[in-house]
Amino acid sequence: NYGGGDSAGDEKENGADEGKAAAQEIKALESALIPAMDSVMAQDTVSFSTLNNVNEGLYRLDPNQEVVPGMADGEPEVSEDGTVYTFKLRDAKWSNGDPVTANDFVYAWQRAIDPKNASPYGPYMMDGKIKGAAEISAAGAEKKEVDLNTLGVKAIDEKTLEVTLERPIPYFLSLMAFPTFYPQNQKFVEEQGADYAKTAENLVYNGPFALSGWDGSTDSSWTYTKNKEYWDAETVKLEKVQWNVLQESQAAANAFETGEADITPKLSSDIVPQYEGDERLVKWLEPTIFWLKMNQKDNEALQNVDVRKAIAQAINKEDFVNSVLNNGSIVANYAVPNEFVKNDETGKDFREINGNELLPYNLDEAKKAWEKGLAAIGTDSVELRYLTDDTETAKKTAEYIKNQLETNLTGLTIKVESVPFSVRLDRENSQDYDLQLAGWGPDYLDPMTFSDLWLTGGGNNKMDYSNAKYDQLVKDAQTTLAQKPVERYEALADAEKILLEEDAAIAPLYQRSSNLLVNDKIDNFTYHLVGPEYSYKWTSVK
Amino acid sequence: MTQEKLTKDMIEPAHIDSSKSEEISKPSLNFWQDAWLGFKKNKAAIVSLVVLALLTIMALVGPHLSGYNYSDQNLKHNNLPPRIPVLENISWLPFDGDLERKNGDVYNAYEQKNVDEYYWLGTDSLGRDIFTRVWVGTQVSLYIAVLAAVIDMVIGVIYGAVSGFFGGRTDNVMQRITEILVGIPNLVVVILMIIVLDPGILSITIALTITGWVGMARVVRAQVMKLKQQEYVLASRTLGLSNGKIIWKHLLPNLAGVIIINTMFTIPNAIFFEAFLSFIGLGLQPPLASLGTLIDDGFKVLQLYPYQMIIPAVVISVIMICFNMIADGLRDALDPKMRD
Amino acid sequence: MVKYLTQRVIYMIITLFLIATFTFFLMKIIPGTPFTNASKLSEAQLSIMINKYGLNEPVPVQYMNYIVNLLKGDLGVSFQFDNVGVTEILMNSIGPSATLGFQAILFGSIFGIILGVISALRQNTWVDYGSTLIAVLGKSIPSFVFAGLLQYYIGVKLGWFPVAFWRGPEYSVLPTIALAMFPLATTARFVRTEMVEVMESDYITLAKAKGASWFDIAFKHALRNALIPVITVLGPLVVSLMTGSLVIEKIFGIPGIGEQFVKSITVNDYPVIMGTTILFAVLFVVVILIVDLLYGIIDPRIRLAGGKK
Amino acid sequence: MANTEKLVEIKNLKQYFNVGKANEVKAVDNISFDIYKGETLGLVGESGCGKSTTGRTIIRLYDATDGEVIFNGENVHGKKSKAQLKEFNRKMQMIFQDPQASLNPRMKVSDIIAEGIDIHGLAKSKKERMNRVIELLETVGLNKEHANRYPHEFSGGQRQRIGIARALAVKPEFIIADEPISALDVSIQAQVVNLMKNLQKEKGLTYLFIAHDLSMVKYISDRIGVMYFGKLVELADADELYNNPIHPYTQSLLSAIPLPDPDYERTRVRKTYDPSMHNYTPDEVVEFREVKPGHFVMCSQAEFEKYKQQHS
Amino acid sequence: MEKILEVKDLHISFHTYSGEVQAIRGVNFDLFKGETLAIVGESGSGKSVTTKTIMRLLPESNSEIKNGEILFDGKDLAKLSNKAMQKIRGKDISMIFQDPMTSLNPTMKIGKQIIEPIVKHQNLSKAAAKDRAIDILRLVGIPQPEVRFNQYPHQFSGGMRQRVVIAIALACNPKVLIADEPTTALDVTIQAQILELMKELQKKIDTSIIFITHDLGVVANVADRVAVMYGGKIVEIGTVDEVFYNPQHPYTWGLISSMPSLDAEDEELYAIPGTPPDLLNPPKGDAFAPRNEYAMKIDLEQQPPMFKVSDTHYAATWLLHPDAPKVEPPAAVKRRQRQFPEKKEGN
Ligand SMILES: Nc1ncnc2c1ncn2[C@@H]1O[C@H](COP(=O)(O)OP(=O)(O)OP(=O)(O)O)[C@@H](O)[C@H]1O
Ligand SMILES: Nc1ncnc2c1ncn2[C@@H]1O[C@H](COP(=O)(O)OP(=O)(O)OP(=O)(O)O)[C@@H](O)[C@H]1O
Ligand SMILES: [Mg+2]
Ligand SMILES: [Mg+2]
Repeated sequence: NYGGGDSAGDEKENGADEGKAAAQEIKALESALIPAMDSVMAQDTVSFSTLNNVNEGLYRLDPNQEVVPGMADGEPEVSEDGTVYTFKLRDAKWSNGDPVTANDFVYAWQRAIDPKNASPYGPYMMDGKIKGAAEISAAGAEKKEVDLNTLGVKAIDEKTLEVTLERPIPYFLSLMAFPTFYPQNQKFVEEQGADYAKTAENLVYNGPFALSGWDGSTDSSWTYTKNKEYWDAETVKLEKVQWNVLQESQAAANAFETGEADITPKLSSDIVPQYEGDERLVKWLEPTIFWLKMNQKDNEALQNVDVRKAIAQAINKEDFVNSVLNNGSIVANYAVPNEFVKNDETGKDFREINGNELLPYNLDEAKKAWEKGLAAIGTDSVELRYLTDDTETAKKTAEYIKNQLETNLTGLTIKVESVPFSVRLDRENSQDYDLQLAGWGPDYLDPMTFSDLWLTGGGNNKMDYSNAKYDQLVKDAQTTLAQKPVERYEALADAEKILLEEDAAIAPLYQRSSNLLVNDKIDNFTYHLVGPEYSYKWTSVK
Repeated sequence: MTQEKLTKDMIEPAHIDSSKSEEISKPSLNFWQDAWLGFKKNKAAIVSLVVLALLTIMALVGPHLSGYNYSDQNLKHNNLPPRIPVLENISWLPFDGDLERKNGDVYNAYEQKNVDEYYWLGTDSLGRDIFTRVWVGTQVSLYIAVLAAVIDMVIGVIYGAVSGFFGGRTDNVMQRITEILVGIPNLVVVILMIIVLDPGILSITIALTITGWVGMARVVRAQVMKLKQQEYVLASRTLGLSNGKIIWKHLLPNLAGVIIINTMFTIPNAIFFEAFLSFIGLGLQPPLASLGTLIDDGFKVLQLYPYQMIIPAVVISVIMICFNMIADGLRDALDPKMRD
Repeated sequence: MVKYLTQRVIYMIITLFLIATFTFFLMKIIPGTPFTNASKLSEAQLSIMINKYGLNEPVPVQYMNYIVNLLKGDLGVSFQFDNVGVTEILMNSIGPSATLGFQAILFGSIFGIILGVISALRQNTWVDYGSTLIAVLGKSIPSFVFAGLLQYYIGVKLGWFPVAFWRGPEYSVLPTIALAMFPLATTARFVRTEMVEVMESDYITLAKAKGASWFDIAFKHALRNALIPVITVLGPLVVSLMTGSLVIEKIFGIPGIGEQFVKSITVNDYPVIMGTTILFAVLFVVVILIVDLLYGIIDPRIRLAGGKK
Repeated sequence: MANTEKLVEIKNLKQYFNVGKANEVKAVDNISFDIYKGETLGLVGESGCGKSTTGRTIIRLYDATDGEVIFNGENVHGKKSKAQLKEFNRKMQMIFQDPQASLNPRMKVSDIIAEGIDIHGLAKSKKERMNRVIELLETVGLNKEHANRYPHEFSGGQRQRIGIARALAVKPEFIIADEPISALDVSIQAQVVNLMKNLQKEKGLTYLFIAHDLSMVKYISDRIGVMYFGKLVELADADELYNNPIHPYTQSLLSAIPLPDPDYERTRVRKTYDPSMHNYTPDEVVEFREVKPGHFVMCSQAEFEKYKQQHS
Repeated sequence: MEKILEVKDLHISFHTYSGEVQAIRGVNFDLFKGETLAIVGESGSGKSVTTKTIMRLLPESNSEIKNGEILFDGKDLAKLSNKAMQKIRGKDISMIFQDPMTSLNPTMKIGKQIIEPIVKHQNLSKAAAKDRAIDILRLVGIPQPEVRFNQYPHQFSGGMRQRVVIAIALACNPKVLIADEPTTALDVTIQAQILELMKELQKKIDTSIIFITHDLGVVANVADRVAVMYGGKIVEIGTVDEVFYNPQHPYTWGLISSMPSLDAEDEELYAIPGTPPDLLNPPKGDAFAPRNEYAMKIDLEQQPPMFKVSDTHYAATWLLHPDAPKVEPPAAVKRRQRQFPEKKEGN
């Protein structure tokens, strides 16, 4: 009844025996269980990350965040209009010895879009992108019969895969690194039937590692063992990665201190200052931005652009990231993250177009705008509800922002409502909030994942923001400019300017930094900015 | 046996007033005077009462003493350890503003941040004065304690008393109801309340009201079932006293001891239940604090800034110890038999 | 006896049924969908998912379906975990929680009893005050504080026991101690109060008159008579400890049911909420029954036939 | 015993506990007797024979399983309005066995005594109430100093007097005294018995005096009933019962009383009673029969004949 | 006759919140082998405290033996260590308590409770102890002792329970048996059985018994000698005949007069007026003086010594002083005294 006892015990002995030879074994911690190992059903970071290490799609991200071939053999052939991709597959095998074929992709993708399976990510990733996907979903919603073969994916032969897109998608290859698009071994899946992906034994792997010792979604420990069948097995150094779940950051740090873990999960910001200046603290900037959404629905004050500007400019973000968060997060005066995407053509970061000062902290401006705004709506006091999560950081942020806004903008009262995540989502959907602290992380490597949030009536708008100019610019980027990278970026940058400088639709606060502890004996620890979080393919023990 | 002589006056009959011998030589006092006299004999209880009174006074005036407001943030001064004038020079006292790093280095946080002000009990991560916040928190926690006690005493006692007194089917139904109340997960109920109610004292009150009293009801019920067979209860019945009055006049006073002691078990639960409610957003509005939430927050940075948890923990412990001592004293004092 | 038990079981079933019913409907009122990335999903996809989990039916119909399945012993399939039956989740996660809770209760009550007995025998001495202090602190300081301190000082600084995980008995030492503080404090307080009273009763004097040693008197004669109130309070406590303590499980990385349950509520994983609630409720009514049966074993005067009155 | 007016008639009274269950107890099993105005009827019998239950059923603390109790011509257990019930509660009172247990330890003596006064609104003002309390205290031989104290501050005898004062407070006609002296020290028993006797003389009270100590009962009672296992087995004038006990159980009871006389004790022979000695056949009717005028015995027809012969 | 126990000038106090309660204020008596000494007296007069002191069962926390010796077997029990006392309790001296309902541990089987002292003091094996326990149960008249052995106290009637308590007390054939109101809670028929049983057993093992009661009827039945206690002192001691037929102390007079006699006279019972002395502030003179209608001035001033009435009969009242005036005892006493000379001759 004590999980994972044997494997851990074994490992200790091995480690002791081999001693100097630098056993290629590490112990790592996760912050949560693995809910799903069926790539079609996965929807959370732990599952995605695990899938990424034990399986492989057409492409994968490398330590430099570049898209490199995985199952695909080099670059695909792309049709003139950019909507048909033809991939050649390399000779690769599943861990049971079966070859990886084009059909494995077709099978997996069809499963992902099949309404019967109700994959949580399939339609999200495919609708509007892969040809036929949206139609299948729509039919499924109405409980009509669907023909999965209408999905734009075909196996031309054993090793050739043809994908037809709805429209040209500049970032399409990076999508192919996403686990929803991984292949599945049809024969194996069908053999397993309902048991598929239930435990490590009910899975086959085509990635750098194979999963072992995982008894299912309630198991809190598991192991990656090197996959001998992996096409690039030479590159893979690690023999074993032993995983355990430990959610509390302080506990994880404690386990790290005693050597029970070589890698911790991302640490909460309270813990980070303990390791200030410690080499073992690995820090990077995530492409995740936190902002205040200002709901204009039925709210006279927030409909006023000056009021919104006042709010956006009245918060001292510098102090906030340095003193409150104190974990390497940076001030965000923008709506598309820094160090996120580069223009393929120019090699320049998207942020270089607009810079970092779109809607900065400016107390004078804020006060002026506030006066103006209040005058316009003819009142001298405003009360706003501030909706936020019930996490530690969210609450501390709320306290800070409430204090800033109330001190800096006379007559403003903020009522903080911190609620559980699902309640917040619900209230967002029903637009039952005034201000809301929300964050957004990308699913693929393109500014569009941030820009299309604010389209009129967009699924994620949920604050009644609407600007025709903005909509037009984003639409252009999606369609006419799809194959003109430079102009496309410029259009999106212009849209961002409208969003922030002109309309102050949202008040960006900070771009989050990730921090975790990595034992200094570990080389090439690899994290990613989108999709799965970590890759151990290149990691090794010094 | 040597016998001395008895003189004449020695053998005169003594005058005895037989009515006098019926008297008891104690002065006559009313119930409360009696109770107070009994209570006063209990030194621990008196000391606790004084301490608790001081804490209550501090809870009221404390927030105005340091010159800082409980919600004022000063990020430049955040996470400062305690520093108190004069005491800072006594090296073994932890009031010199020194902090220890993980690697064992000791540094003075005030010097490092160039702060001249004194924060007697330090500051938190938003640079708020902990001295002020602790007393504000004490206010809230004392309120919670009193509230929990009242709920326990009102609902729990009445429910338990009625269930135990009437027995039979009434009891059966009432016991099932409490079982169901306990069986429905608290969290589900509380989350539902978040939707209906605004967070704050009222929500806390209601949340506590829903299940806070079940333990007390059980204890009281058991006790009432024992007491209701007592002859003094029967005696009142033969006089025609109504059931309600029997419970009120006869049973409740005799339950005082159990009630008081059991309340002491409820109070800490309530104080941390409030912290839990605050955590999921049904409790206090953020800049407000309670000792429970202060401990919760302090716990997060225990290794870095231990004082942020230790200070409220000490206050809450002192309060609880005082409550328990007073409760023990009160129980004895309210029991006429224990007074002499 | 048989009649009594039958009657009790019938009541238990009614109670369980009502708990399940209330919880079901209350749970349905909680806002939000069980789909964690709902904000990213299109209408079409949402309705596909809603159909799959049968959430499109009116709530009373869902309820009927649930109850029918429940009677068949089917607790449904989790929403947050792919393709995992609720029964499986419960079976896997109750183990560590129950082991831990059991150890904590055992440890807590044994030490609580010892502490309580000693302070009752040494009434109003420093031993007594000391144990009262421990008891009050044990109740006033939340278990996560003990957990954090134990993990840091015993686990990290002294290295006596592993700081976290669940791999063998030595891993359960620290969480057990942290969790045991509460039952320890409770037991100590109750045992003391009762023992003081019991020690004044005639049969203790008689035992003394027989020449029994203080140890025999305390543990053979007095203790059993002092246990009734203790088990009354420990009963429900057993359930809450066995069914997991969220924070302790979190801090020590124990794959227990407490964390599972809280998570399932926050993400609206209806089948898991219901399954766990029913499991807790069953444990609860069973423990109450066991406590009642224990009364009869501890004190033979309390006989079952009249048990209800 | 001058008066022959019946105050209480008990007819075929039955009080069973746990009816229909395995542990059914026939605590009182079909007993009938009358109590006359102004008399003291003693009720004796071994512990657990149902004396208290009889008393408590008469005063409606229990609902009778069967039979009736008629008080002043009205059925006690019949349906009653609130006012009627109150009136009944006023007229019939009870003194309890254990003076410690029958006084609420948290109430002052004045409040204990005044409880009945309050319930029945017998005092119009605070002052009148207090005067009544003092008067009652004096009636039972205590003084007003005692009003402000708690029960535990009294000796056993004094406590029992408080119990009596409480019963007297509502000016009852009939008092059931359930072993009022058993818990008391001998020297105090005398105080209480004297007090009860005096009160009876002064106020014309009627008593049902329950005890298991025959010597005190004989001293205070006009007539005595003997109970055995829920049944009344003999009822007669006190002297008559003492001098001519007929039922073998009564004889055994009497023979067991130790007297404060060493000589007598050295020679006393105890008789034992074994219920099987009657050898009743199943078809024999065992009922209460008047063997001598006013002397009733539970017996069969055959025994009746025999007793009649022996005792006339 | 052989003295088995000598109590000399015993003073015992309790320390309470209100002050020092001088519960025993100079008690002297001897106990002879094979005799039954009855102690009578009012509630609170110190009967139980005296005997509990012999067993050293007073609460250690607040009681104090201020003075005195309790000689048993050449040892002074008042000064023995607790460990040493444990060896004597239950073996040489054992005790029966008043209330059979509460004296037995309700959660322990009868058998175990009887075996306990046997195993402890006689070093018998469990099996042998069990045989012995069943023998004793049979001896005290419990039917089917083998079955009863495994039952709990609540399955026994009051009378049977008291027999069990007696069985426990007799388990190790004690030299001294102290019975503190062993029959007060029982009704007369059962009381009679118990008394007979005790007398029978005493004959068999020649135990000395101290029998506490306030029922003079019981005293008359069981006692060889009687000690009358009042206010923490023995005020009269003598053979049963001397105390019953020729009482000397006014308190004894009061006791005797307050008993109703069965040959009914419809006069008011005699009741001793007043309340017992406050032992917190014991009176300077005779503790009984305030309630004594025969009290003289000296009674209020000075405590009377023990006056000798006969070799076996002593009483502590100034009335026995040669200088004291002769007083008329109450009628009931006079009646008894009338019988006394004959008795003397009879003996
Ligand atoms: N509430 C009750 N439930 C069940 N049985 C009861 C109840 N009250 C009394 N009895 C039983 O009824 C019988 C008669 O009891 P009762 O108290 O009337 O006896 P008693 O003659 O007054 O005895 P005592 O002299 O000991 O007071 C006893 O066997 C008793 O156990
Ligand atoms: N533990 C104690 N603490 C304080 N006072 C005590 C204690 N035990 C006995 N006393 C006091 O000592 C005195 C003698 O008590 P004791 O029990 O010997 O009386 P008793 O003669 O046995 O009376 P009863 O006939 O009621 O048993 C009483 O005044 C009593 O209050
Ligand atoms: Mg009775
Ligand atoms: Mg005594």
